[in-house]
This record gives sequence, structure tokens and C-alpha cells, in this order.
Amino acid sequence: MTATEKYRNNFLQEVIANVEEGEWVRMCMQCGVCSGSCPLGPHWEHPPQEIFMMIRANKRQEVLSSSSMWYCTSCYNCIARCPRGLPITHIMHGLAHYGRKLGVAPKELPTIKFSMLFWENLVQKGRVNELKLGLRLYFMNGFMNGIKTALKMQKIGLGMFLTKRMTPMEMLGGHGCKDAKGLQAILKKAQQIEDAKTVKQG
Amino acid sequence: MADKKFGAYICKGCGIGERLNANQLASVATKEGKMAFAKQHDFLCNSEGVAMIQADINAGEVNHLMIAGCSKRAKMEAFNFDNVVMSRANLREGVIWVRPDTDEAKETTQEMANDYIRMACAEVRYMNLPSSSNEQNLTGHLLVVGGGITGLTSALEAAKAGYNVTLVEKSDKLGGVSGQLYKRIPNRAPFKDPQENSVVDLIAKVEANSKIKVYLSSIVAKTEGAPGRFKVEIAAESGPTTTETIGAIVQASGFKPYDANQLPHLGFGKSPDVVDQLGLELLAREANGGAIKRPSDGKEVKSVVFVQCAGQRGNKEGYLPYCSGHCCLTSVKQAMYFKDANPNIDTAIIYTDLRTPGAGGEDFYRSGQDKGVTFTKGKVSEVSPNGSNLAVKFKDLILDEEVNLETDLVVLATGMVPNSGVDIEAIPIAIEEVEGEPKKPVSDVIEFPVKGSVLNLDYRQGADMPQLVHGFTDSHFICFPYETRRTGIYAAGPVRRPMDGFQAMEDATGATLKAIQVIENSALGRAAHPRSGDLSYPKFRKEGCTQCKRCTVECPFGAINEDEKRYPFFNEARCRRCGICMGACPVRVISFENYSVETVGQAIKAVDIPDEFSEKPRILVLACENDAYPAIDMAGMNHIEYSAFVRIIPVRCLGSVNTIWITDALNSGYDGVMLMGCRKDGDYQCHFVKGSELAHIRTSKIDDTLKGLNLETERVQTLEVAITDIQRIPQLINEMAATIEKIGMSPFKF
Amino acid sequence: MPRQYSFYPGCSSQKGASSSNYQRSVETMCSVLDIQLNDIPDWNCCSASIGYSGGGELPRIALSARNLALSEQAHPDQDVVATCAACWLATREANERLQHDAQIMTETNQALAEAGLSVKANKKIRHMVEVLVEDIGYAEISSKVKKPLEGIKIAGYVGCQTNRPFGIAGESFENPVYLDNLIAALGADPVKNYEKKVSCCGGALAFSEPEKSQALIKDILQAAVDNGANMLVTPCPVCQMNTEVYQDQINQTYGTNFKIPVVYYSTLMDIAFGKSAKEAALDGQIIKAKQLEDLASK
Amino acid sequence: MTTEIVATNQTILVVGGGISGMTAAIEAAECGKQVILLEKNPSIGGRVAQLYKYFPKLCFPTCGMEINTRRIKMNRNVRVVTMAEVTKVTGKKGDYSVEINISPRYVNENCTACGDCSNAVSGEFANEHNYGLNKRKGAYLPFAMAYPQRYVLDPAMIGTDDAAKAKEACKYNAIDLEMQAQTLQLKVGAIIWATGWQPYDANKIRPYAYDRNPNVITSVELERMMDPFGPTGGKILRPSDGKEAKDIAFIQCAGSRDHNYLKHCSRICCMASLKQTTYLRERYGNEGKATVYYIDIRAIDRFEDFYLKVRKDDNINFIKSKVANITLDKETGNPVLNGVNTEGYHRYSNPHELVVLAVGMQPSVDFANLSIDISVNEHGFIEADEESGMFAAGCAADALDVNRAVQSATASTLRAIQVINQLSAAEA
Repeated sequence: MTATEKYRNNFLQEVIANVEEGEWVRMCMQCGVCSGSCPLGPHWEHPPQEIFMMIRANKRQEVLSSSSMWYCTSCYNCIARCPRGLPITHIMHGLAHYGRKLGVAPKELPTIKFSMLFWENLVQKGRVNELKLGLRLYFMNGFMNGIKTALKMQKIGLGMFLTKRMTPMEMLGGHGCKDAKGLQAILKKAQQIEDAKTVKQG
Repeated sequence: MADKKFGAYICKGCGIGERLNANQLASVATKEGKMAFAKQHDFLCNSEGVAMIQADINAGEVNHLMIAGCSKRAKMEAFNFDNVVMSRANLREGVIWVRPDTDEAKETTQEMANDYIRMACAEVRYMNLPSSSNEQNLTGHLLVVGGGITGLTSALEAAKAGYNVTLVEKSDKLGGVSGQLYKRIPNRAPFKDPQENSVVDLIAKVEANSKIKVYLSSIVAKTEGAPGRFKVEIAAESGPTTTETIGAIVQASGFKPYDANQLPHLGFGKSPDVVDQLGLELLAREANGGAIKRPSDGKEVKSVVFVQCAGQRGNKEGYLPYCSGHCCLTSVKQAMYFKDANPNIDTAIIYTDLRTPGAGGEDFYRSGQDKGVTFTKGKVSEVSPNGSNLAVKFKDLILDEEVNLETDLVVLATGMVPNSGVDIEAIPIAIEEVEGEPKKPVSDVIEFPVKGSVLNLDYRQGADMPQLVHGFTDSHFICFPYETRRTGIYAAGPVRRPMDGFQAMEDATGATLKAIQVIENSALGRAAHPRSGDLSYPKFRKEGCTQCKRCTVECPFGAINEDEKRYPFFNEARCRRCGICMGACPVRVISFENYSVETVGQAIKAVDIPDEFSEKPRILVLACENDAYPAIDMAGMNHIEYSAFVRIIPVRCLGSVNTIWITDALNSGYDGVMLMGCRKDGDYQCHFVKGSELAHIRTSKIDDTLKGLNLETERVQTLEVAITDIQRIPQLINEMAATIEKIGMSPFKF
Repeated sequence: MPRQYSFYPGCSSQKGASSSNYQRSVETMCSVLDIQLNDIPDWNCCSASIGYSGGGELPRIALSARNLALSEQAHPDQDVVATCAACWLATREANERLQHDAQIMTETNQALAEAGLSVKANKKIRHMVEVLVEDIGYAEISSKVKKPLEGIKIAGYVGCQTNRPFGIAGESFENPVYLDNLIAALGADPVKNYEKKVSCCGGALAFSEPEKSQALIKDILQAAVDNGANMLVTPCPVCQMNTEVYQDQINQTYGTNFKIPVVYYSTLMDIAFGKSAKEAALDGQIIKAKQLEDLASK
Repeated sequence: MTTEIVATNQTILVVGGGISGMTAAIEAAECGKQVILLEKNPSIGGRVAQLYKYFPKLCFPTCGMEINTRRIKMNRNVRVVTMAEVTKVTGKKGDYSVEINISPRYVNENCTACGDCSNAVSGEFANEHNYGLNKRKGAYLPFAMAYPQRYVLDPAMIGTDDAAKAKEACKYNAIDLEMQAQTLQLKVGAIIWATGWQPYDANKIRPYAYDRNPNVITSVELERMMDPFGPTGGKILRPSDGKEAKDIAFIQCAGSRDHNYLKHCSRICCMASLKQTTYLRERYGNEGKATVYYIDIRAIDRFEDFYLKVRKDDNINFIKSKVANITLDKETGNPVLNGVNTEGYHRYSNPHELVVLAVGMQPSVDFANLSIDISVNEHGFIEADEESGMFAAGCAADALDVNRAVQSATASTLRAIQVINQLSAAEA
């Protein structure tokens, strides 16, 4: 980034326009209570308050490609404690989504994959199919890893089967909404509206 | 006043009657104390007891009262009689509450009480009712020096209260620095946007007000006299001078902006696009709500960086060590100038601590963020021209990295430098007589106006008010912000302490109240704070005076001038009645009618001194009535015991202690003397500023006297105590008693 | 006349799904408390708090909006009740955005129109616990107790999403006490000031970041054991699953030997109400709640 | 017995007997004006009477208090009415009618403060002067410097044997158990509201566990602990085990600058904590250790000197961070502070022996809920109003330090006097 771009509001403006609850980013006063309250905080390369500062410093690439937001467990501690009332959880989800959408989010992050699987899974039938989701999750890092994970998870899987909290019937069809088509139409439309609002960059 | 009629009233309430032999006290009062009568009462402070005393006064039975009972700090309202003088013997907090209720203690406790009766009787015998100096006259007229927002406010507020005002402004127009602002920090909810600059209306109101007379392009060339009767010479640049009689003065001489040329590393002077906050106000006024253009090439500013604490909050050479308080809010306001005109302009404020205190401050900060101003915690090391732009080098303390950024314009948040006039402590006025020449009064020696002076006071101690720290003429007292060391002259606004315009207006209003107050009180001969209402003032015997100048030099309030014959000239209304001059006088010619070398000296002598072999030493304590004495009182209230051999006398200020009292005490057989005053260093707590310090200096010389008398130096101690030393003072007393026991009784007992 | 609510079961409560046991125990509980839950017809997934990678703001709101629309059609006068914390939270968040943001309301209805639906978002979205605490009350609950859970020490693990950002009315984020009160109302002994009461179990990240999440889960279990708890009780399917099913793996990783049952409040209540182990869905426990089974068989 | 109070539209009413109210009252009286000073507590002095030291001089509030009380005692223009509260104000600038309620003190002006009643009774009650950190007798003098120097009977004691014993013990017929609450109507020309502030209720700041961890205390409580006549005899003792605390954490903005609690900055807390860090050196010399967790250190104007002085002390550390939460180390009973130092992102989990919450300033009176026509901003502070004859002094106007509160009080005095003078000018 050139000296003339530093601390310019371009990226902040972009975040305000395109990211869920993005307009709140400017209100952060760098107290760090969010960073201190995050259960997976120690795994964050850049904690929320720092991400807000980076946005204001115009560090577009570093922010959107950061793995940090993907460690949000949605525990809402940050929201509960933020003295300025920033909806931090949502901003993190929003930044994650935006980075993924622009294709700059880190590719190999398990949570991104899982999150995508989850979404696709629900879009398909309108309801989540836990077994398929689970299995696809195990195999998302390739077949061998999948077997490993599956074996590792075998005991749990067994337990779930035995307590009827997971059933092989799910493999054949399983649950879903009757009007999955209608749901998909709704989601398609919603997506269109959102895309139309997105301010193109660069 | 008619001839003195002495009467004693002895209260037997609160256990005094049970613990002490009241009849004995009464006979001490009449026989030794020379009281015409001594009435005993079971409950003197109740309405019936007070009525009895008042009846005696009305009947002309008594006009000099000795009341024995509780401390003089207790029941003040009850024992508050007009046109009489009164002394009080402290038998409750001072005797029975600090002594054990045992048979062995009975004798010494009674002796203690008897002595306090003797002392109070002696004191009242030598007291007189303060008589008027006939110096007072009422001049309900204020002088306001300075026509900035502070002076304008002071003038208007005084006029609103019905007083006439003369306002002197050295420049050719009113408004001062505030007048140059485009807009102001808001002082009303919701504290969201910059506020219209109301100084214009203020000026209009002042000019329209018939009670206010304005002198432009003029200075105060000479100020002599005292509250209620200042004579002030106002000199116009154009030549003519006018003299006005003034009651009190508000010094609103304001500040000048710090000279940013001292900050070349921040680019000032190197590029016209580096401005200070006042410079930006100018650009904003030119833009008048439109696009702000940068000085160098008139290009519309698209990005601006504010550098906080520029040349401030540092011990670097040439830096101001303090924080100017308003600059954070001012930068938020100025960033809004840009954002309100065009939200796409990039505005960054680089700060180390964002100081926007209070309700309004925090709201305004939040509003700044809401408008998209970027706040960055960082330290700027360099600003330098880079082509047509400016390069700002700083460390971002949050992102923990060195940053180089380019911007169109840089605003340096520099500080305030007070216009306090001359530093009288730095340049003491030399008035030592030249060989052969006749002695001259100060005013003949000094050329008025004194270069750089604001007030040009014709005062023995210098032409302006003493400064406190960093050149500000602030009060040192947290609970008394307007206590300047020149009675009747009150500093207000940034000359007193760094502050923004609205604080300055508040400050001006407060200072104006104090000015009005001093006018009202000096007209009645009443003292100003802290001895508010005291009618006594120094009387001095010219015949005895050796013109040693100690009183004129040592008065903390510059109250005493020297007349044409070099004799001290006491200005009643400038005097704070502390008695420091009385303590200073080596020939003891200065006294107050109700507080004198005699009233205390005789009380000291009145104490009954047992002989050398009685094993009953006597220790004299002279205690500051403002801090030490209340502490001793509270020791009593908490029933903390101390030696029965101590005799305590409250004094107005330790500085009023004349060393003769100490030598007399030693000569008359006291075994020890303790002087208890307030803290005296830079954080002094002496209500008369220098009293405690001076007392320490004076008594430091007492050692020679002691050696001369062949006495151990331990026998005299000068101590710093605080009003909270409720446990420590009894300890100190008991330690002194132990010391006496160790070194033995004084040989000077007759 | 039973209390009626429009019910949003959520994916994991379906037959053969991970919290089907929760669903069963709730049904039993409701029969005792005379609560009638009317399923939202053809409800869909809410995308919980993990769908955000694929789904943006509006699509995610649209998901919940569809459920609300269907609820408004089928049970116009009934508040929506969810048993799953994530379902409740997602639906309530959507509801509030719709209520407070006119633009989102219009856009959402544009989307819903594709399936001939429209939403008003004019009803409360409530967690089953709110129904118990606010509509029923502890007093009535304890009045239904037939077998007090005497001598059982229970750590009330509230977790995150039933507690933040909305929480149960009158409770604090840092130390909510409604589970403790409920436990006490059933005659059991709640762990006072259970340190990990509102700590995060990793939520959905238990799948994608097992090691990191299990570290959190370990602390939650450890604190309960240290406080002498015989079991945990929770109002959230994700909390329940995470704290129960990974105990073996945690024991392997950390050399601990946790084997502490984690039950739903509804299961707990059913047993206290004198219902059978089956009705209370105790058979759904991977780690058997022995004390409760014994009590049930008495 | 009923209180007789003379007041006219030439009278200035000052509500609140803290440093601001005392200043406003005495400054007006020393200008020759008639003043009534109302105080809801049994004695004047307010919050400053509960402070150990002032910043930045580290001098003692009782020192200035002594001067001010003396000025009031000697000045017949001031009438002090304690245990009194304003319930209603009607009328306009220059002509207000005020309704005040006076609670019974059960001790009349015969009291000599001899203390016999206190010695006679045994029942004890929470000592409000020490924020409830210890107990006091049911018949008591609130504190040694208390003015009026007159004892009080705790209303909860009335009707008990103790009450009878107290009456029995008083030789001066000063105890009147029949005393009733009374309502008075006053006519005044101007009103100065000096109702001051109260510490924000730390129980509401749940993440800091004040309600659960005894070793988390408030800044105002620490002031009382430092008083040699306070609840701990001047020692800094941990409530949990009575051990001396030598490693103390100070948490800034505890309840301030936070939309969950008080949105405004309380201004004094930074300086108050800086002041309190010096208490450690005062008590423990080199063994004391303080850590200040802050967002911004707001040591404005000349206070900067004090900040720099404290900064120089190696035993005092500063961490830019709003502490996330406080957990408990069960072995030591130490509170553990968790959070992130945002200057470069450093996580911490720091145990300290004691935590002091620098609690915020909340206006004492909720004017919004009084039937008084006065404009108050969203933070509860009174807004200036040109048209009104009612003025705010001190912390009723904004969060202010003592020095600024006194300035504000002095300014409001002039405004009140203007009303009175304009009135008499018009009547003349």
C-alpha cells in the first residue's frame, strides 16, 4: 500500500457499504474488551478491536484474508460487554462472509468449509441433514483424512446411533421442507437484492 | 469603647462539673484572673445560659468575657455576641476529654484547667474591640483587564449584578483569541456539532451596556491603593491617560498560542500546509462552510492529519510540560469542519490519550467517530514536505508499527502560554538605597509602566501577581480556586490555568463574584478569605519602628507598602489579618487589637510554673488555629490522652508567632516549647501561603538563643502537622514530655 | 385450556437427529404443564450461527422470515417458541431486524413474495425457558414435583446463546440464575456460582475446530466436577452435545476421566414430575444419568 | 417542636451541603445575601468529607472543610437546615415557592455533643459514612468534623430500649423521641442546585464480580480505608482475609464511558486512581505495587504534572486495556484480571491481591422524576438556562473535580445574586 493510501477511509467506506453492521466499525475506541472476552481469542491473529483499527488504517487485504474472524464461536461475549455497543459478532460474520464472497478468505480453513457445507446442505432440502453434513465434514480434507476422522469419531457416531440421535435412514432422503423449491426461490431473490446493493470495488 | 468590664462564665456541663472543682476554677478567675465575677452554670450553651450572658452584656455588667467550657470551635453560634471581646478556656476537648478519670490524675487535671482559666483571663484582659480604620470606602466599580471571552464575560456578569465596569483591552478590538474562531466546541446537549461562535454577540452586548466602559488599544499603566480604593491609570497607545477609582480587579489577560516555529521537526515553517489550530480556524473562516483550501496552492484539502500534544506534555527542550486541556476537543471540532463539508475527506487524529472529559466531552468524541473521523493512538516523530504533499511519520501504538503516510494538510495541536505579566519572583525589584542618597519609596524607584507588566501594581513586592507554576497565576488551593495572593485582584481564564472558552466563561463568572464580594467587604472593613469578616487589622507604633522592612518583605499578600519616609504603610483592605507581620517584627511594634504580642505573651506568662523539684514540667504549644488546633480538638473528641503538663495556645498562623513569646516562655521557666504549623514546601498547606515556612526560618535561629541561655536545643521544636494528625499530635506531645523527663527540668524557674 | 404456542422445533430436534431426545423430553414436560406446542408447518432451518459463510445478511434473515411468515399464517395469535438456543437466537435476531429496519422489512418481503409469503414480525420469539420462568413460574413447577431430586448436585450450564445477547428477562449476562432456581425448584442442589456457567463450549466450531473447542469443554466439565456436581443440566442442544459426546476424546487428550452426564432441564423435570425414564428420554443419554434412572424406576 | 425558617424572594436557596453547596452558600452570604442551605444528611460536607486526600496536592479535604465550616458558623446570613429534601418547586425566577421535607433527627439544639447517648446504646447499624464497611452506634455523630456538631438517632432505633436508654443518658434534654417529619413551604428568589453525585453502583458491573468477589472494592471505599479513623484504621485490608493488600489493580472507566452503564466520562476517576496509586508508597514504601488498566489517561491541564510524577514510579504500571472480566484464584483468593493490552495486542491474565474499581459519577438526584421544571441532559446533568432563576453548581452540572466544582459553585452564586439584585433594583 502506498503512503497516500494509508489511513484513508476507502476500505472503511467499503465495509460500511458492503459488510453486515459495518457502519459500527468507526465507533470503536480501542479499549480491547472484545479481544479479552473472546473464548478462542488466543487463536486470533488479529482480535476484533485490532481488525477495526486495521480497517481504519485501510488494510483491506490483511483484513479480508485474515483467518481471525473464522474463529468466532458466536458466543456474543463481545457484544454483551462492548462499551460502545458494537454488534461485534455480526461484524465478524459479515467480514468473514464478505471475504469469502470476494474469494480472498483463506481457502484451507476448516470452519469456512464447514460453514459452506452447512449452508449448501440447508439450501438443498431446507433443513440440515446432520449425517450427510457430518460425513462430508469428515471427508472434506480428502478421503484418507476422512477415514481417520471417521474412525476417530466412530465411538461418538456409535453412541449417537445407539441413542437414536443419528440414523442411517438419513442417507436415503431424510428430513426436508416440502416446499424446498419455494425456499430456494426466496434465497435466490434475497441474494439478488443483496448483490444489487453491494458497492463494486476497484 | 467604655472602660473594660471583665466577667467569667464557667460551664459545668459535659462532665466538667463532675471532673473538675468548679469553685476553684471560679476563684482562679476572680482572684488571679482579675475577673469582676465568675458565674457558674450547669449548661451554659443552652438558650437560658446564653440569655443570661446577653442580659449581663445588655445591663453593661460585662464587655470582656472569659467563657470556660468547650473548645472555641464548639458552640460558636451560641457564644456569638456583638460589640464585646471574648476569650474561651477549653476545659472539655482540651482537659477532661484528654485526661483519664482517675484519682491519681485528678490533681494534674485540675491544674491544667486552672491554667487555662488563667490564660484565657490574661488574654481577654489585653484584648480590645477592633476599631475601624476609617480607611474603607465603597467603590462598586470593577476593572477588567483583557477584552477576550473571559474579560467580556466578566464585564457583562458584573454589570448584570448592578456594578459598573471598566474594561481595558490592549489590542484595537474586543474578542481576543476566541473571536478568531470559526465555530466552538458545544457546551449544550446533545454535544454533537460545532456551535456558532457567540463571541460576536458577547461583544455587541458589552458595547451596548451602559454600565460598561471600554478602553481599546490601552493598557493599565499603574495601579495603586487597595480593594475599594484602587487608583488605576489607563494609558491609551495614542498617549492620553485616564485615572479611575476601582473597587476590585479581574485579570483576564488570557494567553498567546505556543510558537509552533519551535517545532521544525513537525514541519512548521517548512511548509505552509502545516498549520496550528488557530491557523486552521483561519482557513475554516475563509472557507465559511465550503471546501477548506490548503495555503500552499489553494487546492481543496482531501486529507488532513491532526497531531495532538504538539510541543506539549513533554520535558523536551522548549516543550510545554503541561496539557492544554482543550486541544483534543478542538481537533475533534476541526475535523468536523471537514467532515460536515464533505464526508469523503479523510481526517485522522493522532493522539496518545484522548482527553474529552465530562458528559459533553465524551458525547462530542463519539459524535466525531460517528462522522467518520479516524482516531489513532500514536506518536508522531516527523512531518516533512514531500512534493506537493506532506509526509507524516508516526508509530501506530495499536497496530504496533512505524507508519509513513501522505496527506494534504497537517494541523498541530499546540498549547497555551499564559499572559501573566512579569514574574516578580524571578526579577525582584532592587530598591536598596545607594550610598549617601536619601531613602526613596518604591514608586519613585520603579518606572511605570514596567516593561511586560499587565497590572503595573505599585506594590512593594512587584508589579504583577505572583505566578504559581508554568507561568500561570493560579490559586494553589483546591478548595479555594480564587485565592490569589493579591487581595481584590482575581485572575480568570487561561491566564490562571489552561482551559477552553466555555470553562473560561465559567471561570470569569466565579472570579467576578469574588471581586464583587471583596468590594462589599472592604467597604465594611471586613477581611477577605480565610479570616472572612475579621474586623481587626494591624496597628503599629511608628515611634518604635526601625524600618527594617521585614514586614513589608514578608507579607505573603503584598499588603504593606512603604511610605515616603520608608515606614511600613498598612493597606487594610489588602491585609488578610494573618499576623505574619506581627511575627516578623523584631521590635514588636505591630499588633492587632484582639490579637497581639500582649494577648498571647500574657497568656503564656499567666501559667503557674511549679518549682524545679515538683516533677511537673510545663510545655507550651503554639498551634495553628486552622489545622493543628482542630486536630488537637478532635484528639479530644476521640478521648486520646496526652500529657497533663502541656498548655496549648491557638495562633492565627504559625507565621504570626513572634520569637519573643518563645524566649519569654523559656525565661519564665517553661521546660519545652512546641510550634505546630502547616506543611510548608511546594505543596504548602499554610492558608497564608508563607506563614509556616517563615516560622520555621525564624525559629531555626532560636538555637543560638537557647545556647546563650545554656538550654538544650531539644526544648524548642518547630513541627509541620496536618489537620488529620489526630493521633500523631498527642504522640508528639508525649514524646516531648519524655524528652523533658530525660534532659531534666528547666533551671529558669522562680 | 392449555397454553398454546407456535412451535419451531429446529433441525436437530427431528426424529433421529442429535437432540431428538430433547424434543421427546420437552413433549412430556409440556403434557404435565398443560402446554400445547403447535408446530410451524413446513418450517425450515435458521442457518444457526454458522451459515454466514454462504449466506449473507438478507438471505439469512429470509430463512427465519419464512418461518415467521408460516407461523403468522398458521397461528396468528401465538408467540413463537423454540427449544434450541441457536434457533431461538437466529429467529429472534431476524425478528428484531425486521421490526427495527424498514428497508430490511421491505426487501425481505420482496424475497418471501417469490414463494407467495409475507411477514409482519409482530409476535414475540421466545425460548422454552422463558415460557417456564415467565408464564409458568417456579412455584407451579415445584408444585408438580412428585419425586424431588434430593441429594443430586447439579451444575446449571447456561452457555452462550440462551444468555447473550438477549438472555432471559431480569438475568445478568455474567451470572444468570434461572437454571439454579429451576434445579432448586425440583428439589436438587444447584452448584452456586458455577464459574463456567456462561462459558463457551465452542458451539458449531466443535465440528471444525475440535481441539480448540474441546479445550474449552474440558474447563467447563472440570469446573463442574471440582464443584462436586453429579451432572450438568443445559437448555441448549449444542451445549448438551458438545459437553456430553466428546468426554472420551477429552479424556484421551488430557488424561482426565470425565464421565459426567449432561441432561436437558426438560429431562430433569420429567423425572421430578414422576415420569418414566423413557418419557424423560433418558435413553437418549450417551453417558447414562444413573441417579435419574434409579429415581425413575422407584 | 417545628423548625422556623424565615425566607423571602430576597433569599437564595442552596440545595445540597457538599463542597459545592457550602461554597455557594458562604460566598453568597459573604456578599451580604440571605441564604438557606439544605442538606439531606445529618451533617454537611458531602462526598469530600469521605475522602482521605485530594489530588493533585495530596492534601486533606478536612483542612478546607474546617475553614468553610468556620465561615458558616460565624456568618449569620446562612441558615443551615439538615435532613431536609426539596419535594416541590413552583413559581418563577425571583419568586419561587419550595416545599421541603425535614426528617426527624430526634436530637434538638440542646445537644452539646458530649457523647453520653452514644455510650448508653448498644445497637449497631451500617455506617453510611464508611459506605457500610463497618458499623456505628444507633446514636451517633456521623464523623469527628461533622457540622452541625450534634448527634443523630437512627430512625430504626426509635421504639427500642436503646432509644429509651439514649434519652435517659442525656442530661440536657436534647433527645426528643416524639420528633416528627415536617413539611415546610419557603419563598425564595433563586435556587442553586448543588445536589452532587453518587458513586455508580458497582454491583451492576457484573464482569468485575464486585457482587461476588470480596477483594474487588470501589475507589470510594479505598478512600475510607485510608482514614486512620476509618473502618480499617487506615490500613488497606483485603475483605476476604483481612490481609494487607500490597499489589493492587486499578480499573478505570468502571461504569463510565460505557453504554451499558454511564455513557459519560466521569472526569475525576483517572486522577483519583493516580492519587490512590501513591497511597501504596505511603503505606508500604517500595513494597507496594500498582497497575492501572485504562483506556485514556485524562490528566488534563496542570494535572499532567501529577501524571508524569506517577509515571516515573517503577512500582506503578499502566496497561491500555478495558479489563474483560475478573475471575477468582481459589487458592489465594486473588482476583484475576483477564483482557488484552491493546498497545500491540498482548493478552494477560493477571492476579492481584486487591482490585479497586474507579467507579463513575452519577448525579445524586434524578430531576427527571421530580416535579421541578428544570432542563436535564440525557446523562442527568442540569443544563444551563438563561431564563431560569435556578442554577446548577458542581456535579449537578457535570462530572467535575473539586476545584472545578468550587469554580462552578462560585459562578452559580453570582448568577443567583444577579436575580436578587435585579429584583431589589426593580423594587427600589
